Amino acid sequence: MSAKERETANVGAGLWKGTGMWAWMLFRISGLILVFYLFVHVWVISQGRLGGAGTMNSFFKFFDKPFLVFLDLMLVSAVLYHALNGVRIVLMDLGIGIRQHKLVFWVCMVIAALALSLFAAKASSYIL
Amino acid sequence: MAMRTEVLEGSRGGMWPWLGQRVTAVLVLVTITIHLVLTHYIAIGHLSYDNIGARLAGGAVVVNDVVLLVAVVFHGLNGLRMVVLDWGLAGSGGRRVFDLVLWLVGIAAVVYGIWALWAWVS
Amino acid sequence: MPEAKFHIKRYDATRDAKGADRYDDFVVPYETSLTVLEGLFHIQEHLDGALSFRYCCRASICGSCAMYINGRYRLACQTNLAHVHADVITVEPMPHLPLVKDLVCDMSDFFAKYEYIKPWLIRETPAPEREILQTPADRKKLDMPIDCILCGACYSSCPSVWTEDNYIGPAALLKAFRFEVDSRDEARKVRMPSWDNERGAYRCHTITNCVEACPKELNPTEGIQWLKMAAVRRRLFGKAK
Amino acid sequence: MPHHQLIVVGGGLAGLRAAVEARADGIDVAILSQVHPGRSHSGAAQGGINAALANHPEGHDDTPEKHAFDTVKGSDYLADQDAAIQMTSDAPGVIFEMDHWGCPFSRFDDGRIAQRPFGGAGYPRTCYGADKTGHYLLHCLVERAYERQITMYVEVFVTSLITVDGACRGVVAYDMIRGGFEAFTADAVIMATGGAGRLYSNTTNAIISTGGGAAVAYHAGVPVKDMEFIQFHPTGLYTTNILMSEGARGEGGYLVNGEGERFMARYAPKAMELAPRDITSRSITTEILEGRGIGGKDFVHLDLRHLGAQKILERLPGIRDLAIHFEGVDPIEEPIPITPCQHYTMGGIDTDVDGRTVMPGFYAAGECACVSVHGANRLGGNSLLETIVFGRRSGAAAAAALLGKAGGGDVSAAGRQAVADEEATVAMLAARGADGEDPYAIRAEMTTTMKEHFGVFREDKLMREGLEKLIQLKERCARIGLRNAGGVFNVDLIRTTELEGMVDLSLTVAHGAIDRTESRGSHARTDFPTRDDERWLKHTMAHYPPGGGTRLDYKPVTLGTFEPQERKY
Ligand SMILES: Cc1cc2nc3c(=O)[nH]c(=O)nc-3n(C[C@H](O)[C@H](O)[C@H](O)COP(=O)(O)OP(=O)(O)OC[C@H]3O[C@@H](n4cnc5c(N)ncnc54)[C@H](O)[C@@H]3O)c2cc1C
Ligand code: HEM
Ligand code: SF4
Ligand code: F3S
Ligand code: FES
Repeated sequence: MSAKERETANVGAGLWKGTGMWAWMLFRISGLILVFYLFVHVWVISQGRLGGAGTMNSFFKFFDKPFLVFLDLMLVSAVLYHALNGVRIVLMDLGIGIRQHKLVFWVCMVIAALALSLFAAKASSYIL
Repeated sequence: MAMRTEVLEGSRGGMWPWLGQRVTAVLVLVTITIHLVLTHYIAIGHLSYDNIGARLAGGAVVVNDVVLLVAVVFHGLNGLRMVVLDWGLAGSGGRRVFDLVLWLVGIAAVVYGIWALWAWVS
Repeated sequence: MPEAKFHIKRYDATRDAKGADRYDDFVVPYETSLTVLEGLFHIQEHLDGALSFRYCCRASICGSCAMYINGRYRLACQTNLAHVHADVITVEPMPHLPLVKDLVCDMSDFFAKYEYIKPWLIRETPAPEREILQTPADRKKLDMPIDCILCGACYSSCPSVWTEDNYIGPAALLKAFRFEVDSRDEARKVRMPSWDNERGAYRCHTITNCVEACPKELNPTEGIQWLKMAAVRRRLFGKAK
Repeated sequence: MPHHQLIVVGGGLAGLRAAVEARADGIDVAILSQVHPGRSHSGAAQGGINAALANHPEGHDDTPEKHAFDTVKGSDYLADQDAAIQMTSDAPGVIFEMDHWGCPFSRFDDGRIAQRPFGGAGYPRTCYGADKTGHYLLHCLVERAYERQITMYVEVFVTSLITVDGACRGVVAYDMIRGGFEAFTADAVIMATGGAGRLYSNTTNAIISTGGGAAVAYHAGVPVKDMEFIQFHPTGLYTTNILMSEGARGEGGYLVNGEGERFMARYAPKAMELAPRDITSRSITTEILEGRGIGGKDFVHLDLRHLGAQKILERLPGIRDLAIHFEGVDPIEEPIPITPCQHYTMGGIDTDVDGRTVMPGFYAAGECACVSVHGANRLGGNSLLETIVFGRRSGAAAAAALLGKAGGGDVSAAGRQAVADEEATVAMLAARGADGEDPYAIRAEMTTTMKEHFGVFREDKLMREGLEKLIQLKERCARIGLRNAGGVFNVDLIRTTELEGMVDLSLTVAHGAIDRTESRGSHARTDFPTRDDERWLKHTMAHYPPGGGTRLDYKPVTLGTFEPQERKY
């Protein structure tokens, strides 16, 4: 018997209001973006070996536009979000803060925001 | 009541990938912080072939980046595997193949990555 | 007399196509207070006898009447109009479960999974003549999981269940925890395979919808996390509990 | 057509315990239940289960004999003494067994099962799991039933027995998930369908506690016993009648009237709030009738505040939740408005100590049965015990009778016939449809009649008026219309078809009560205020004569150990 054969109600409804639900969705998306980036990143770095200093530097030149710096920041925020939410999850795995997980989430997000603003300040000082 | 328990039997994996994900998560957390601070914070906008070489000359940074590479490849691909499993895309038939492909991709990525880094080290 | 407006999702396989969205509206008069379950009975008795829903204890202990009421998992019997801050009471069956009729979901998979984790005390040593001694501190560890009424709300709310039919789900895992943590249980090897796999505890991504959904305010996540750590303790350090 | 050696109807404590026992003896047993066994009404029991374990510091010299004495005295000497002794001597064993099976009883510091004082008991001997004892016991037995791989047909509603040559050979049931009637044949049947609280509009019982099983047996010719003895629990929530466990008073709760006085001092100066239920319910009702309810209204207060938050949270967390959710009152801060409510049917299918009835192959256990351990008034904590003790005994007796005996032959023809009969009945009801009598109107009138005319205090004239109404309702039952026939999960079908049985049981209560011209236990007559052992130390047996009506006769009470004396607390 497959559960999927019969009618089910309100598919898609559920607890979209729950912090945990959103946190998890964003976590998953950020993780997948990072996996994609990881491969791009390795490929970019390998240009150094493949094409030598010239190719590599032309890549960096290409990246040196404000928009791409902005993309870089987006990347950093994805890492920060994923990392700090990841910290929350590892803490929960260790049995820490399961009942206070929402609080822990927001504390982590504040830390992530602080770290991100450091990077952003640095990046803007560079662009401006 | 119709019982479906036989469908549940014989599932593999479990704790080790799960634990691996946590351990690599912690490793990545440490190494990526170093990596990010060095590249995206201190050196943002000043990246160049030589600049990278200068940092990597330290040796410790090479170790950091290699650990990061290994850990993040495992972590990322295992994460990908979890997502794919959740959406049921790797049903029992394709599972072995899927896992094998991930291992191959992972090993290839690590080897390729280290090979690429060696542009600066050597 | 004050009146309550009900907006109820209907489903009848002999009448509705799959995915059909049929809602019926009813007006229920009441005196001073009204629970959703009382409202459903009023409708069934006086307005539409064909309405189907589960009921039994009407005192929030049997777990029959879990439903999706104004966008929240609730026990119909425990939900008073005063708890629902809305002009219209929208009553729907629990999401993501196969339907039997109207507000009645098919719970057979839910119970099959419950059975799968061997939800009974397992002992190897012969039973003593009197009770098996258990300290109040050890007994306290059971306080949370034994209050589960198997209503299925957590199961219905868990995204890991939505995406994977074979995930055994928060309620069954909570039961596994309830026995693994019991000082009297000795099923170290027998029960563990049922939850220590990727369709068991590790399929839980600590999303915590189950905690939000549980009408008894239990915390399945806590139990599941305990299980994961118990597996690590057993494999890596050889500890039984 | 499914066939099993033994069919147990009802997945409450009694049914589960019977099935688990028979299964251990290697019998092919199936449970049929209207709700998943884990949802049975037993789960609502709160306070605890009695057994002379002598774990309590103040009860170390407690014995099963003393427990038996309390039970018999509590019953106002109407209990069969051999049955009471059987139950109390089995008690410690079955409790330890439940512990071995994992039931999470609360514990004393030394690790032993905790016990608390309960009404009418000379010693604190009520074992408990916080205030959710029934829930824990029930889930424990559900777990055991799964372990023993007992077949469970869940959400099937039994409507009649299949009898062949006077012996019970199975049941016919409406399968709610599949839709439609089905015969389940067997070599023996155990009925364990619980109480009939829903005969009353003010009851603590579950909505499915309609006495269905007892009515099915009664219609099939098995007599029901002592039906006039209806227990009223002193403390049901005022608006919803949901139970506030006796444990609340066991832990030290006070009953307080509108004048702020602990009025129990007037009625049971020694036992105070822990007097037996019949006495406490009457005391509260008297207070209310004499205008000393809270604000002159028809309720009094159960005050727990002096126990303190910690004790309430630890020992009575469920009570607190119920009071908050259903009455909007937090017992830590406010007293709880309560009123006496119908709570327990002492009477039921007449059985011996092994669950046997007059019909071969047909057994009964639990609240639907009357072994006669509760007599005219049940003590708190004794009925959970009854379900497990006599569930176990009937399971064992049925298994012993079945073991080594060849099956009773093929009865599928009788099964098919029984299903056809049932379908014909439903078709007839459905043909009347909305033109027939409204079953819900009849139900509402019946339950209020029972509440008003056969309540805590009874009196000849009042009861005769009530009987008159019931007889009229019974006539209207013959014209009931069913507005929704067939289909899956047809609530209308269930609630309509069970109605006639409910009215018939109400009639047994009414007749038994009118004829019994004495006051005994829960049966309190203002016109006959004293007990009359001379004429009434006997069980009322109600028979359902073919063609309708109610025929009463009487059966002696088994005495022999404890001499009847006046009940004082
Ligand atoms: C609120 C409350 C609190 C209580 N607290 C205590 C206490 O603290 N201590 C104590 O000793 N006693 C207590 N009691 C009494 C005790 O709980 C019951 O007497 C006992 O649980 C009855 O158990 P049972 O197995 O006979 O029936 P139930 O548990 O009522 O089970 C009946 C079963 O029969 C099934 N059934 C019914 N009709 C049909 C049908 N037609 N077809 C198929 N299946 C059917 C139902 O699905 C159910 O599974 C309490 C009772 C109430 C109402
Ligand atoms: C920076 C530190 C990081 C931490 C602390 C961390 C932590 C975690 C944890 C704990 C999980 C497991 C979640 C679960 O089991 O449900 C996880 C999943 C995942 N991680 Fe990371 N991670 C980090 C970095 C990364 C990086 C750099 C990548 C990209 C390569 C990545 C990709 C993923 C993916 C794809 C998943 C699966 C997502 C899911 O199942 O929802 N993570 N991470
Ligand atoms: S954990 Fe809560 S939501 Fe889940 S089945 Fe148990 S009581 Fe229901
Ligand atoms: S919602 Fe599901 S994923 Fe885990 S924490 Fe609860 S079981
Ligand atoms: S009817 Fe039992 S929980 Fe609502």
